[in-house]
Amino acid sequence: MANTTLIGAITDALRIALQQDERVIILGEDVGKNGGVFRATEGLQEEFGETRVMDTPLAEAAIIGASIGLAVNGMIPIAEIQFLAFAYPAYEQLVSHVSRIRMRSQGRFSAPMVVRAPYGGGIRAPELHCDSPEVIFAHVPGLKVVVPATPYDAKGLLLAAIADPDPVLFFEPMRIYRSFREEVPEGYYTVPIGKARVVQEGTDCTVFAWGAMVPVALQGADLARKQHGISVEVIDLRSLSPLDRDAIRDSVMKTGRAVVLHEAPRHAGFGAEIVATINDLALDALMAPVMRVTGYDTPYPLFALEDAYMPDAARVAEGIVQAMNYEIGARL
Amino acid sequence: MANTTLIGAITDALRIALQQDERVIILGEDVGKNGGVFRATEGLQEEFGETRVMDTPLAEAAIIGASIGLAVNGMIPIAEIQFLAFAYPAYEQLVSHVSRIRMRSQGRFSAPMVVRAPYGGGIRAPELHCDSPEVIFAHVPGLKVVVPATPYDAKGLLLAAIADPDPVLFFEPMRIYRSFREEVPEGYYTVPIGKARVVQEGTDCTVFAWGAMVPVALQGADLARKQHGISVEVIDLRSLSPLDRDAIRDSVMKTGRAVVLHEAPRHAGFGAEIVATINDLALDALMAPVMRVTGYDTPYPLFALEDAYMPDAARVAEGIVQAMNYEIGARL
Amino acid sequence: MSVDSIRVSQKEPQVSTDMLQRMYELMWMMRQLDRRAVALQRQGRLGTYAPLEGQEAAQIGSALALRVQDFVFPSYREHAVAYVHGMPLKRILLYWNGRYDGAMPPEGVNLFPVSVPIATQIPHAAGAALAAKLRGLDQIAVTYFGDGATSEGDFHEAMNFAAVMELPLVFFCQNNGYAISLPSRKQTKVQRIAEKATAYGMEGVTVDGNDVIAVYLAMREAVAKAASGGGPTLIEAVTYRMGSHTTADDASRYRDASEVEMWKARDPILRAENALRERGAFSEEWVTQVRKHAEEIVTEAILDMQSEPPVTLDQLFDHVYRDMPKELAIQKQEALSRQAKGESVRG
Amino acid sequence: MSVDSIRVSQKEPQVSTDMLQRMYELMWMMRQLDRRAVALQRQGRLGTYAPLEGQEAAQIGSALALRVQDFVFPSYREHAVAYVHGMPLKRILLYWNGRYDGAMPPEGVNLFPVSVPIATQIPHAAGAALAAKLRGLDQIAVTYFGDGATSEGDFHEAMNFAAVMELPLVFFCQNNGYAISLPSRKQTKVQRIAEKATAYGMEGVTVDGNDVIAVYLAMREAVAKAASGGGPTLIEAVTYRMGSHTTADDASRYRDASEVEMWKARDPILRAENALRERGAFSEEWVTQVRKHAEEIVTEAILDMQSEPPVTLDQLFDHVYRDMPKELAIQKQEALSRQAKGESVRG
Ligand SMILES: Cc1ncc(C[n+]2csc(CCOP(=O)(O)OP(=O)(O)O)c2C)c(N)n1
Ligand SMILES: Cc1ncc(C[n+]2csc(CCOP(=O)(O)OP(=O)(O)O)c2C)c(N)n1
Ligand SMILES: [Mg+2]
Ligand SMILES: [Mg+2]
Repeated sequence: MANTTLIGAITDALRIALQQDERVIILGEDVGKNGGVFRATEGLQEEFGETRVMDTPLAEAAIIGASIGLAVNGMIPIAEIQFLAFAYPAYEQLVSHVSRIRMRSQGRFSAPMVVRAPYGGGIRAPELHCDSPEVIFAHVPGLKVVVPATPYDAKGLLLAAIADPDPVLFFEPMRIYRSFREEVPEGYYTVPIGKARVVQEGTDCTVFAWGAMVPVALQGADLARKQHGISVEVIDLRSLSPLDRDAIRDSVMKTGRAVVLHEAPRHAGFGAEIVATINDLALDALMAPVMRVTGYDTPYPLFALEDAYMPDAARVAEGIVQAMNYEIGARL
Repeated sequence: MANTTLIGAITDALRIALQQDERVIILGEDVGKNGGVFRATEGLQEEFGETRVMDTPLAEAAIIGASIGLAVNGMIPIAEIQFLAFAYPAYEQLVSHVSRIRMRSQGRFSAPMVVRAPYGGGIRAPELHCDSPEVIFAHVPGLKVVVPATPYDAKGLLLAAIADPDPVLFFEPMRIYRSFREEVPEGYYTVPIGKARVVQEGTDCTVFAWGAMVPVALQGADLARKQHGISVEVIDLRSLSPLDRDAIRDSVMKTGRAVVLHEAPRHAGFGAEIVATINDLALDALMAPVMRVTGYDTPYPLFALEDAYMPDAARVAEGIVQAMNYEIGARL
Repeated sequence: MSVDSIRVSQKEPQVSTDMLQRMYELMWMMRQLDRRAVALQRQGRLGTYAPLEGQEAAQIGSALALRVQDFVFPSYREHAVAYVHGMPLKRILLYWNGRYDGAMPPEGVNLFPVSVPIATQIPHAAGAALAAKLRGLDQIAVTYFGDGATSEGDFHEAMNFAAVMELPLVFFCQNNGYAISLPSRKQTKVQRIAEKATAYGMEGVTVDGNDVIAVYLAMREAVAKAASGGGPTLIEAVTYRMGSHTTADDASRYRDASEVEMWKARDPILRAENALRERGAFSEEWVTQVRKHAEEIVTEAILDMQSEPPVTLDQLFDHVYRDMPKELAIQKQEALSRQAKGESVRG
Repeated sequence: MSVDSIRVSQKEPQVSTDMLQRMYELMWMMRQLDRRAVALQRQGRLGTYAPLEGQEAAQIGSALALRVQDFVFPSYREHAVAYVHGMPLKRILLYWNGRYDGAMPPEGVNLFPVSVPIATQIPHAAGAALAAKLRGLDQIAVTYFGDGATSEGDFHEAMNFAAVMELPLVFFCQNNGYAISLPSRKQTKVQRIAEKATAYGMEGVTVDGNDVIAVYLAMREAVAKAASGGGPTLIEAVTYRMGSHTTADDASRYRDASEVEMWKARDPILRAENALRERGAFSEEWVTQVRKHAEEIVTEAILDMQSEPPVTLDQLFDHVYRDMPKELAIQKQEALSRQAKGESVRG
């Protein structure tokens, strides 16, 4: 066991993957000597050489496009996009090719690859470094979208992503890269992709979150308990595609109330899919509308405004209380 | 009044806009001599000259990126993207710039522009011509997303989009470009952006649709009425951002049941936002889960499979019947 | 750099008569296929189709210079390249009938499926070439694209990657003068697409794309260079698309008949015929035989294509992921039961 | 094309001593601002900041050659360009403190907000130049970007647009040797970024970016050419970033101290000082005065920045659209009532 941060666990997973499988290579901007702008690949080029850990020119579409070629020709590329908001120029390659090559070729070709990208707000980063566009990737069939919220999960999910026969987008919540440490097993292990995690059990209301919003969910749950005696279940979805619909159903069937929490704008955000999943599978149990505690329907602002924009514990607690106080039929 | 198709109405609107305002220009691939691959700009270059209707090189990011520069420097560009699936390379420009320039500059600059793009399936088109990625645009604050379903609306909404002070994405359902005609007023008129349209009133269940799915919704409603005597309300949303949440609430408060219909894959599709809106505003009235009748969670297939993929009237009727037959509490 | 010189093959008699005859046969066969495909589309028996007539020399000359292990990343018009590299004609036709079999080369044929979004296949080739280099394979990658594709960002990014990483890669541009309706002079200000290589520190070569021997030799050289660690080359084959962009297009809207006539005189098949005649290797008997053979093969492919069994829903659901997610399995079940209820799947 | 020649300003005494003094003053002032900004960031009084030290000549020399009506599309490091073109220092600092005032030039200043995603501003400049051309304005567009930006598709697409449409546009590349940690030789295989112009049929010019006069003259020429219908130019100013990429970066991880030392000797301010000395226009009095003045202005800007009132929620909600959609108005109300309940907005 090692006591490590989320980003430390990522470096650990990358090292293990590079050691285990010659086909694995890392490519991206500044991943080599510089070890990545967050140091996720720190020391790896030195250890494995320039042909395993490659700095590329500044061109995201080519990084992803080349990764497809690498993957279909026998390699397992782990591409780093420096910040998720800089993946937009690669969206075409992800949607039109990465996600489709297996289906288009009916299994003749496939693109087992991982795209890692730090994302999300809350660290006073410069403009356009903080977007949370998970939903635009989760919507795309053929891709898997994974977001770890703990060091343990970060390592296990990343190793699972690298072993996955299909392309996995691995979004790293940079706000919690180093915000806490936890014991993580040495050596190889995986956490299955597509299974949610019950972070905390509760009976009155469920909060669904992922990534950097998981700690916020816990704080909000704590507030609600302390101030109002509400017993809150917190679920970390871990994977937005595939989505663990059973876990969502089971929890809401039990609690009857739910809050969805994310940083992205509300309108057509991933929260809507969770609401729709509850609608599909647990409507009868629902005693109040699912509350969406999210970013506002504005661009992620410059950082002087980010505290106002980002959902925090108070807003989570507010959502929980609203769900609890809701009177069925009151609006009819 | 002129009896015209949806695409005819678009050409009509473009001509009027070019006549009325010198700042309006059309740019895109093959929009000039060729009149666009669907002939939406037929005859316009001849009439207005090469400086008003401009063929560009084959580069979507530059078409949209240049449109921003045109707009902030005094023009009103109407950019055509040949098929919406080819807008992916321009996604970066749309999200990072088009949508944000007003906010980033706190109103000092703005980008009044229109992006027109045919989209959707059902016409045996080649691969990757048929995607329906509305949701990835509707999610972006600062953009408006409009989809006409009739010639009357196509003209009125497009003229409203051109007059709008903010960027409007105008998605044209190519399957119904020429599938029917309707009387459309000559001359200038607008249809307000952000207002849904009740296509057909009903009391038992509401079907929400847009674009080429509106006629399918009507057919499905018809089947449900004929086979089961169900009275179906059909609502054409017309605009996905802003969304007419009041219209959604009002209808579901009345009918108590709903079906959402779209071509895109279900997972995290725009249908989820409609379900979430009903959850937000009309949960108490809901007597059954909202049924999502959508494309499957697969890439839009090659056309030999498109009939199997595309929602049709039978599936709509099936969704309506499921909503009607649902017994509240049965799953508890 | 030989950017400004259009190579003339006659000076270099490095191609055997057998090879030239094979080139002729292939060109003839692909032209038959092409014309039949256009006709099939008109009859509603094929979907929208992108004809290659006029570009046979560029495609066949270049594809013949490849080794079987080389990895080809085509655009959507390279039916002749696909065939020469090992893709059955039937499958090529199936693709244009909206069937996945057409995007799936037989095992051992290193041919990526058609790329419809312009220029997007070019970075794939860079990746495949990088894999070949990293793995130490005796393999190069080749990507095909049009003049229009050179305006896209993906072309640029991949050219730069390949040059700076010195990848075993050939960029093969068929400059057929148009991107749908846009003539090359409105696409780019340079006279020759090959000049674009300069921006990347790459070698650029312009070749007469209607001269099958010239194309073959230029490609052979670029392949050898790439295979021996000499890095990438951009080859521009100057040619002309005789037909419309696709069967959904009407080229007469934007091209003068006189221009088309001029290019008819430069017909690649006629040019090969003349070369064979010069070598005394062209006879009426032989050509009758060639035509008959082509006719047979093409007809057989069309019949095969038409007798293909209907598609099944498996193709829609089974290869989205290797292991089908639960929700998708549920959707497949729903689709199957809908189908059982009477909805049919078009084949 | 003067691609391979680094222009040497000494041969062309076309700049008055007054102008040279002004250049010196501006360079000095911006260096003060830059150093103070780095210090402020260290003290936690400014967000992540991108220093320009070393690039003063490239920025100020080029910006001084612009006319007030010309439209500038910068990247994120062009603080000196912004200032010369009319952006108050206070606002430049406010941007790096996460404040929208910093992305909003005063009325009449044609300066687009900072573009953080690399190369994305380049197509904007093409559009603005096209607008100027269509409207018949006596205006050109100028876009600034780095060596790294030339690898992005957006650079390519915009270069091609500008060349083929013959737009009044100057592409100004500050080649400072690095894109964060990536040295130029791994970014591109060409020796000179200006060579890339060839691919577009555009003129490319390389200039010594640490020679303020050389930069000014090259830019003046390109501006005049663009303004008179001569089309676009790519200018490469060869320079060096003395500091780290941003305050979040540590350049010593990837750059040798010896390299930095070498460039110290080419310091643009020192070079201007020498040029002034040669003309006998540099005195200790004068320079003391210059320094004092710079100090005052910069200090005032910092104080102004610090005494700016807190941001309000209006800035978050009021300019997403011109007319606020109903749902957003509801969200604004919610946010206001949350704020009233005690949550504060960071300023
Ligand atoms: C990204 C993208 N934009 C637009 C299109 C529509 N389109 C299909 S072919 C074509 C022209 C391509 O021209 P060129 O690259 O010269 O190839 P050619 O058709 O001449 O072989 C266009 C614009 C597309 N398929 N992909
Ligand atoms: C599209 C995109 N990808 C990556 C980044 C992260 N990033 C910021 S600056 C930079 C390097 C830019 O180098 P260059 O263009 O040479 O400009 P310089 O910083 O040297 O002025 C990178 C990779 C970004 N901002 N945008
Ligand atoms: Mg072409
Ligand atoms: Mg640089």
